[in-house]
Amino acid sequence: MSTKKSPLNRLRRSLGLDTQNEWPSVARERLLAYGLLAVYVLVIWFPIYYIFITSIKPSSEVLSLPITFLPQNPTAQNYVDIFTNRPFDNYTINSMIVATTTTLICITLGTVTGYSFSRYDFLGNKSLLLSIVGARMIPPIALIVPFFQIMSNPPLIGGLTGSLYDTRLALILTYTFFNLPFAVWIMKNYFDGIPESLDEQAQIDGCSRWEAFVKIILPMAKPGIAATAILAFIFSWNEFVFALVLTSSEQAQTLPIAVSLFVADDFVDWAHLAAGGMIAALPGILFGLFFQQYIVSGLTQGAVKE
Amino acid sequence: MAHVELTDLVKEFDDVTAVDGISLDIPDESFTVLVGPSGCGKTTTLRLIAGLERATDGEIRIGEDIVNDARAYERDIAMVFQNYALYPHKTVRDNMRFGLEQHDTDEGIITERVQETAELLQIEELLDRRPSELSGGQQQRVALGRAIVRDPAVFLMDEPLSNLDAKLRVQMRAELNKLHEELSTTTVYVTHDQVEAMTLADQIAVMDNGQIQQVGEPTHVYSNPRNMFVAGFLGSPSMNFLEGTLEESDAGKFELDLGGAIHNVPDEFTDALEPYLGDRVTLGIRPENIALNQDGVPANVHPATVEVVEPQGEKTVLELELATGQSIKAAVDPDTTVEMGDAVNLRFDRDSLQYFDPTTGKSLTYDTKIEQQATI
Amino acid sequence: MAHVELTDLVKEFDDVTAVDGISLDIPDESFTVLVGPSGCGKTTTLRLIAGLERATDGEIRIGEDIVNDARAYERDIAMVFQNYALYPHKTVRDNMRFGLEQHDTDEGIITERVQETAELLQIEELLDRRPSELSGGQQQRVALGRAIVRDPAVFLMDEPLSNLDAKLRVQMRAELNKLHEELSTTTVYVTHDQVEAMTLADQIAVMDNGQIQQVGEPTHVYSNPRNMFVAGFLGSPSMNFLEGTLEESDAGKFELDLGGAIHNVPDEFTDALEPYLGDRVTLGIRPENIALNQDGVPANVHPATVEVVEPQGEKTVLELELATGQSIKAAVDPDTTVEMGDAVNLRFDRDSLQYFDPTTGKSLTYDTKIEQQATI
Amino acid sequence: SGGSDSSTEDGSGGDGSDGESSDGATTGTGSETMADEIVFYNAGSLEFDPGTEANIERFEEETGISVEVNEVPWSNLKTSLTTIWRNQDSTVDAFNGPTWWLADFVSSDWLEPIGLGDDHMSKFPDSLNELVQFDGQTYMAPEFGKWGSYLYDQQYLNDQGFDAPPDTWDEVLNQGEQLSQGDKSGFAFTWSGKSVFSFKQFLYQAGGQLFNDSYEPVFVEEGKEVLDFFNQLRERGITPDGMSSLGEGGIGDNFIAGQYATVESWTPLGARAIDEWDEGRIGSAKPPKGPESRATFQDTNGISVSAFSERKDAAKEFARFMTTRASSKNNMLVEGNPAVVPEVYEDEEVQSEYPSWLLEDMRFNLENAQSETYMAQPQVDDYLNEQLTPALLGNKDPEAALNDAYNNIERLYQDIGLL
Amino acid sequence: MSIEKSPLRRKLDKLFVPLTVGPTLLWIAAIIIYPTAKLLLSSLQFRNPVTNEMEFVGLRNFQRLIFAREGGDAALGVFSPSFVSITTNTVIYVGFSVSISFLLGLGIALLLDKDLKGRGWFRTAVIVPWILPYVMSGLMWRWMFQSDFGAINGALQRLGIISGNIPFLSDGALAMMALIIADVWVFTPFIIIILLAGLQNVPEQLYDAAEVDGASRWSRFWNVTYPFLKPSILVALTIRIIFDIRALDLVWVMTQGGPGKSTEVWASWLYRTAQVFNEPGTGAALGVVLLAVTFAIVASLYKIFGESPYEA
Ligand SMILES: Nc1ncnc2c1ncn2[C@@H]1O[C@H](COP(=O)(O)OP(=O)(O)OP(=O)(O)O)[C@@H](O)[C@H]1O
Ligand SMILES: Nc1ncnc2c1ncn2[C@@H]1O[C@H](COP(=O)(O)OP(=O)(O)OP(=O)(O)O)[C@@H](O)[C@H]1O
Ligand SMILES: [Mg+2]
Ligand SMILES: [Mg+2]
Repeated sequence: MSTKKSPLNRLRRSLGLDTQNEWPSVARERLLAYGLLAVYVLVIWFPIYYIFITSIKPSSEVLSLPITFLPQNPTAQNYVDIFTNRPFDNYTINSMIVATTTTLICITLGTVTGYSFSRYDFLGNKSLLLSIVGARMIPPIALIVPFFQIMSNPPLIGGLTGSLYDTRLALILTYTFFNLPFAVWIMKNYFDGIPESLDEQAQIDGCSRWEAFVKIILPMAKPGIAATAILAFIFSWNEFVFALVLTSSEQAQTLPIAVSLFVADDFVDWAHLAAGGMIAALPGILFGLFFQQYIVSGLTQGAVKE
Repeated sequence: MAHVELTDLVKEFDDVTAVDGISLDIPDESFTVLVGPSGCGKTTTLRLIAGLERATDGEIRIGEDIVNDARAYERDIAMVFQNYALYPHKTVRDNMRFGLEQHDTDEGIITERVQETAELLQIEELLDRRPSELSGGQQQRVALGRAIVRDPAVFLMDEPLSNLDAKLRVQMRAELNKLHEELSTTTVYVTHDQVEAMTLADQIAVMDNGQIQQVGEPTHVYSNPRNMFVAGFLGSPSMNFLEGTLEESDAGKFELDLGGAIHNVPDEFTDALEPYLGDRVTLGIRPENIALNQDGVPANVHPATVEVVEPQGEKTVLELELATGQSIKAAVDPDTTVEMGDAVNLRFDRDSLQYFDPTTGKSLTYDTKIEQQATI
Repeated sequence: MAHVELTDLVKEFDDVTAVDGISLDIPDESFTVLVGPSGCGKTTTLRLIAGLERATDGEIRIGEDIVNDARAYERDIAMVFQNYALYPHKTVRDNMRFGLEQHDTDEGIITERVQETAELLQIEELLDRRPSELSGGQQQRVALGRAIVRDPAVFLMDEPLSNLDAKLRVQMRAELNKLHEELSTTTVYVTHDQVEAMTLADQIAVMDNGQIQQVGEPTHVYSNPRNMFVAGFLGSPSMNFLEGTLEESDAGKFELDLGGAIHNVPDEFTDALEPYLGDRVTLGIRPENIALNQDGVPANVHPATVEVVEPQGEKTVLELELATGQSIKAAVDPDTTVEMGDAVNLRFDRDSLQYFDPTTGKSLTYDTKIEQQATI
Repeated sequence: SGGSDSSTEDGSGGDGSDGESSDGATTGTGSETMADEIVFYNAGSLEFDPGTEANIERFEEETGISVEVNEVPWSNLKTSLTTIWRNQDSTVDAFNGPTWWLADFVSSDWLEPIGLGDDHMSKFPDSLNELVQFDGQTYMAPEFGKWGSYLYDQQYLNDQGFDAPPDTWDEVLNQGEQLSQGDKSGFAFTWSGKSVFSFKQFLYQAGGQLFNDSYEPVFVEEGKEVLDFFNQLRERGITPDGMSSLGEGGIGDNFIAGQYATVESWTPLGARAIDEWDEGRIGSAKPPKGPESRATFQDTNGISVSAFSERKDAAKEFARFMTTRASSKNNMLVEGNPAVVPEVYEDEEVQSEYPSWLLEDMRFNLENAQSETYMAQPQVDDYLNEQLTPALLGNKDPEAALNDAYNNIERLYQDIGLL
Repeated sequence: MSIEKSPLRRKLDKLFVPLTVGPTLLWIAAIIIYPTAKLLLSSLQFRNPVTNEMEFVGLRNFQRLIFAREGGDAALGVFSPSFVSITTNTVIYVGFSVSISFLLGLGIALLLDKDLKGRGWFRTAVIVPWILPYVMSGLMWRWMFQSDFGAINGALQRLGIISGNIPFLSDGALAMMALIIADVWVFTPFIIIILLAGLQNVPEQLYDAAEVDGASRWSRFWNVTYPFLKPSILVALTIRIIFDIRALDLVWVMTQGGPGKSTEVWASWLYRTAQVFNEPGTGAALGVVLLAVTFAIVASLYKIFGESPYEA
């Protein structure tokens, strides 16, 4: 029995290879899962790989046949070009500010509102939720013109700010509007899965609704918040059409616009587009990694599992 | 510390009336135990007091105030939930600390109290685990610890020891007793354990069907049930009921014709039972008040046959068949050497006899017995 | 129906050894009860038998097969979980149906069995509710129903009656008993209720700290504990232990010097205790084996003072202080009229005396008693 | 080409060597009342418009008016402008776009007549002037040409025994068959979702037209001939599989990669091929002669001024400046876009930069290009595209396709009250 | 002493619902009312390009959009041919993309829910396609599907599967397939994320109960995982479908609805009509139709997946 506690066993156990304490089928499945995931990741990363090698090929190699899957003359020139010729730093900052602010607003409002919808029966609860989500069902493309109008001549704050056209604020307001309903809805569904008895215990422990929410329920909702945050972030990060009509210069234009500028009417500059694309992708990937931590920590703490 | 008063309290769920107009006075510093069959509304009553459910009707008073509208967190109570409701993402320690932190307790005091309580409950070593890594009994002790670590106005405990083994349970019961003696916090306690109810309670309230059947000191209620429900509910094995027709013997004594056997009613009950002459009346006698009198001595002795012998350690329970065909249980000394099929004589302890109206279930002799006890 | 055999079974969690090498033979058709203090590994043992945990070491045999590698759904067992684990999204009826459906039972049979079981457990009216609308005890009965509705090779029940009131519990216990008599399904049952253990078990296994301390027939184990742990664990209030030095009297009799009082050791134990002459030895005596002998009769009588009187309904527990200053509990008839402060004489029933080695806890007289019982 | 290029051009432009009297004359008079900044919407990144970029620099230097260039992705510029103008917003002062957007914008009252007199406009060919004028007002100043040109792989043609590219439709078919061997295709078009543009120039070559003067669609008869010609190209394997390709990014790149013998392509592919290929490999040609003519489709980028602009004077001055002969020449030198002013082709600098045969063909295209302006141009083009693509890919009977397009367009015009 | 009487805390607590729901409602209401009204109004108007006037036309926009005109293509019945073909395209596009990505996403989510070392890395790796700007992804796929220099033809040739080039984006059916592949590639991570979060809500003990009940893996999935996953499936499918019905970026960047109209979907059609054709009325009418369709789909999804496991 003492051998069970040997360092070797500990190691095996921590690697998930401990077939002694665990079902052989589970271990087999784990191997299979590794295999499947590896294949899946390879497949979905192939396009990213291809765009990456395109970005480090000189233009002449990009357009020569037969095509190469390993760059023959790797170069960083494309990257140098896009930073010297194009304000990619501005675009990146714009994207980060717009997406982060939108995300923060959405998860803040989305969580509190979602929680109320999950826990309390207030007047017209269900139909209210339905209309919030319904607001989001209007196809945004159909709202382009009125949105432009609102942003260039904001009805409530217009006197203070003047036109919001070509500002990051316009994008933030718009994106928040588009994301908030989903944030509310996702969080409502998530809170539905957390037993109400924990709210009750928190009240018994002396928590007001606010405190119970902030101190007990919120920490358990981390995975849901992370999912919502990612959703809001990605939406704002990727949005193209509204960014197109609500902004016009590098003071507010975001990365999707920047990338699409490599496409001329009759010409696509693939090499530089690929480099620009990689740059546009990078902060997003980093952000994903960052929030990924939250999902993982939410999971490993077994947060919500009873 | 506070006095709790429930008046005509009602709680209806969609189509169930869980609490159906109960009035109960829970004196300051008292230890009140709620007992009753499964589903009778005990938990709901606690939840109403806690402020987790809103009363459909009636009034709840804690101390001076009507608290119907106060939310749970405003009521300064601590509660042990039947299903524990531990915070799954917090360690045992943090589960216990949380309530104190909420009440702005000093860090030093928190640490000290948590440590003390953990020792009391024998869970010191578990303090850094999460609930999912605990056994059922350990979880229950954490739930208990989370309540008693605090110093609230009222403790509400819903079967807090149900998942503990007998030994630990006795210890915990003793600790709760001690705790209550020290702090004298008003406590409402739900249990289905007779012994817990008897030993802990200042007063016991027996519930059935959302209503309170009887309230009083535990031994008093045990010995003087107001009706057959209470009589049958308390005690294990429960009271034997034998139905018969009340008749007057030639000697002017009352007797119960059990259909094949005659039971003599003690004289002191003659007045109380007089109106029921000729009617059906139920005799109640607890198993432990039945003695095996194999030597065959005087009155109220009933011959019976042993059907089942069930040794339970500290006692042995016999299932017997009376000559009338009725079945009856007796609890006897574990040394008693009887076997299945043995013919025995049963003697009913005459001080422990109870008589009931079989249709309403009401005790016919309650008042007489109370009077008697008062005069002694 | 199947015979279950555990051999040197070990289960380790990250840093806890929950089951530490137990070997247990559970005969076909037997009703084996596991008891032991909270956290001793009972649930884990059941989960190992069920196939919900994989054994770290050792062997599990069900019927002819070594099932270590078989998953729960391959083992044909039914289990009642300590925390119910009802499917919250299914009605009570569907919760009960589910296991049968999984075993491709005929629709007609399913309906019938569910109905029967629900009646047995008195939950017919709840069949269409969801678990969240049930009281704790109702949920527990559903959990029980979900298991007994099936006809598996083995039943595993983890404190299935812990949330029921005494009366219902007695009924349910009787039903389980009847069920077992009818079906004779091998059953492993965890309980912390003495009476349940005693009345249901063919054999009882007492666990502590992940290990089995003693296995045997319940009354046998109760009367002949192998060690102080078992002796102290079974019985409520638990056995009194009095430590003293074993000496030989002038008359050649053995006696235990309790430090101020002398206890005479019955002659039949002389052989067994001989090696311990001069050593510390612990005397064990159960509270119910202590009689109040106020009239003052012969040997092994110890004067004591009543400290606490605790009426528990069917009996009254006294806490007494011996002349030696040691504290001791006695369970006496509820009629006994003693009061705090009363001086009484205690008589220990000589047939019920036990002697232990206070350091190892081992019973010194176990073998002697077994021999004696065999010769009778 | 970089800054030094444009600055030398600046010098020569300032010399007034092209002798345009209006150039530079208005600058002085307007400058007091004129705004010192304008917002200019450019389709796509200026990086791919070095000619325009160089001219803007010159403009800023010479007038002191700064130009805030907002770059809008090409395929979405029209969306941006439409949104802005539908809200009557003054954000945009001027933009740069193709002539074929004009009809819509003008009919929506979104454009300001730029008021450039004959002085300025007369240097452009009449056909071009017609495109930018409505009711006698000029709404756009032509900046540079983007029409199709015909390029071929001289070396490959020689190898195959041809010393000249096909000159007529028949030759395209006959030579094409021989030129299509192995990986090579004999002939390829730029057809990325714009089959209508290719269609139009062949329609003109066949002597047809989309509309007559009373807005009636009249393309069906000649259209059939065009489609018949295309079909033969496809069936004989002369064009690559899946004729609708990926625009210049596909056709041009493939051409340079040696996939095609001859292409019809948007400029400036010629300039690119000169850079990338060995001396003398690239050849150019006039459009093949159809039943009627050698027309190509007139697509010109120009500069317009927003009707909602609050800085119209400066914007108009910008439009004027960007379309002077000097600017036109500069654009051609810097970027290789065909100039829209015929005289530029005679300029020495231009002639020294580009081979004379290329210049000759470009000029020929400028002068023989045809176009039409018509109402609801995007819808009409969409109706045509919708039908032409399947017909071109061989998925729909050409006649049925043309008739469907005809019916749809006719109904559209009925709906909006033109018919 | 027993009853706490901090008035502020009490007041704040009473205001919990208004304070938590209010800002969101206000935000949404403030910004939605005008555009919605405008949308509805526009759908009843028609801008005549000749007179440049907005005319009130009642429901004619809808009629023109959906129904065939007199003398239209009889084979297609009463519906307008373009409406039918674009609707078909949309159904194919959304149907295939959503179902493929859902099944794939569910599978990957279940794999990632396992207790694997390094699953954090896998999670990130799997999410990345979704993080790239759609425009860039669309262009990337266009580049991948390019018939001569595209990686896909290149790779297939390298592997000897094909000899010539497949003109992916020039053939109607292939272009639709390419779009679907790109769409699945981009949006599967979204499904994965939502379902992964949802899997956290499945109480572990129920798996135990089901195993003991003899439930096979499949049955455990349906009886335990699925009911608890339903709210997440609802979210995932709803958002996914709503997004896809109106998906514009990928389509616009990759094919612009072409070749011909073979990849034209509602979203690109709406964009084209409203923004390119400058026909706000028809665009708005299409928007309203889309809204109605979306509502119908969401309502039916709600019917199927809307019940939370704890609800009565
Ligand atoms: N998943 C787990 N991870 C770590 N430790 C565990 C886990 N499950 C149980 N344990 C520990 O293993 C020991 C045995 O637990 P088990 O649940 O078997 O106890 P038990 O005898 O059923 O107790 P109880 O009567 O309180 O239910 C306990 O100390 C418990 O804390
Ligand atoms: N949320 C609810 N919705 C509907 N019925 C409910 C709800 N909660 C409880 N009930 C019903 O109300 C009655 C009283 O329930 P309660 O939980 O108070 O019983 P209890 O006395 O605590 O029983 P137990 O001893 O079994 O825990 C029961 O019949 C129960 O089924
Ligand atoms: Mg309860
Ligand atoms: Mg347990």
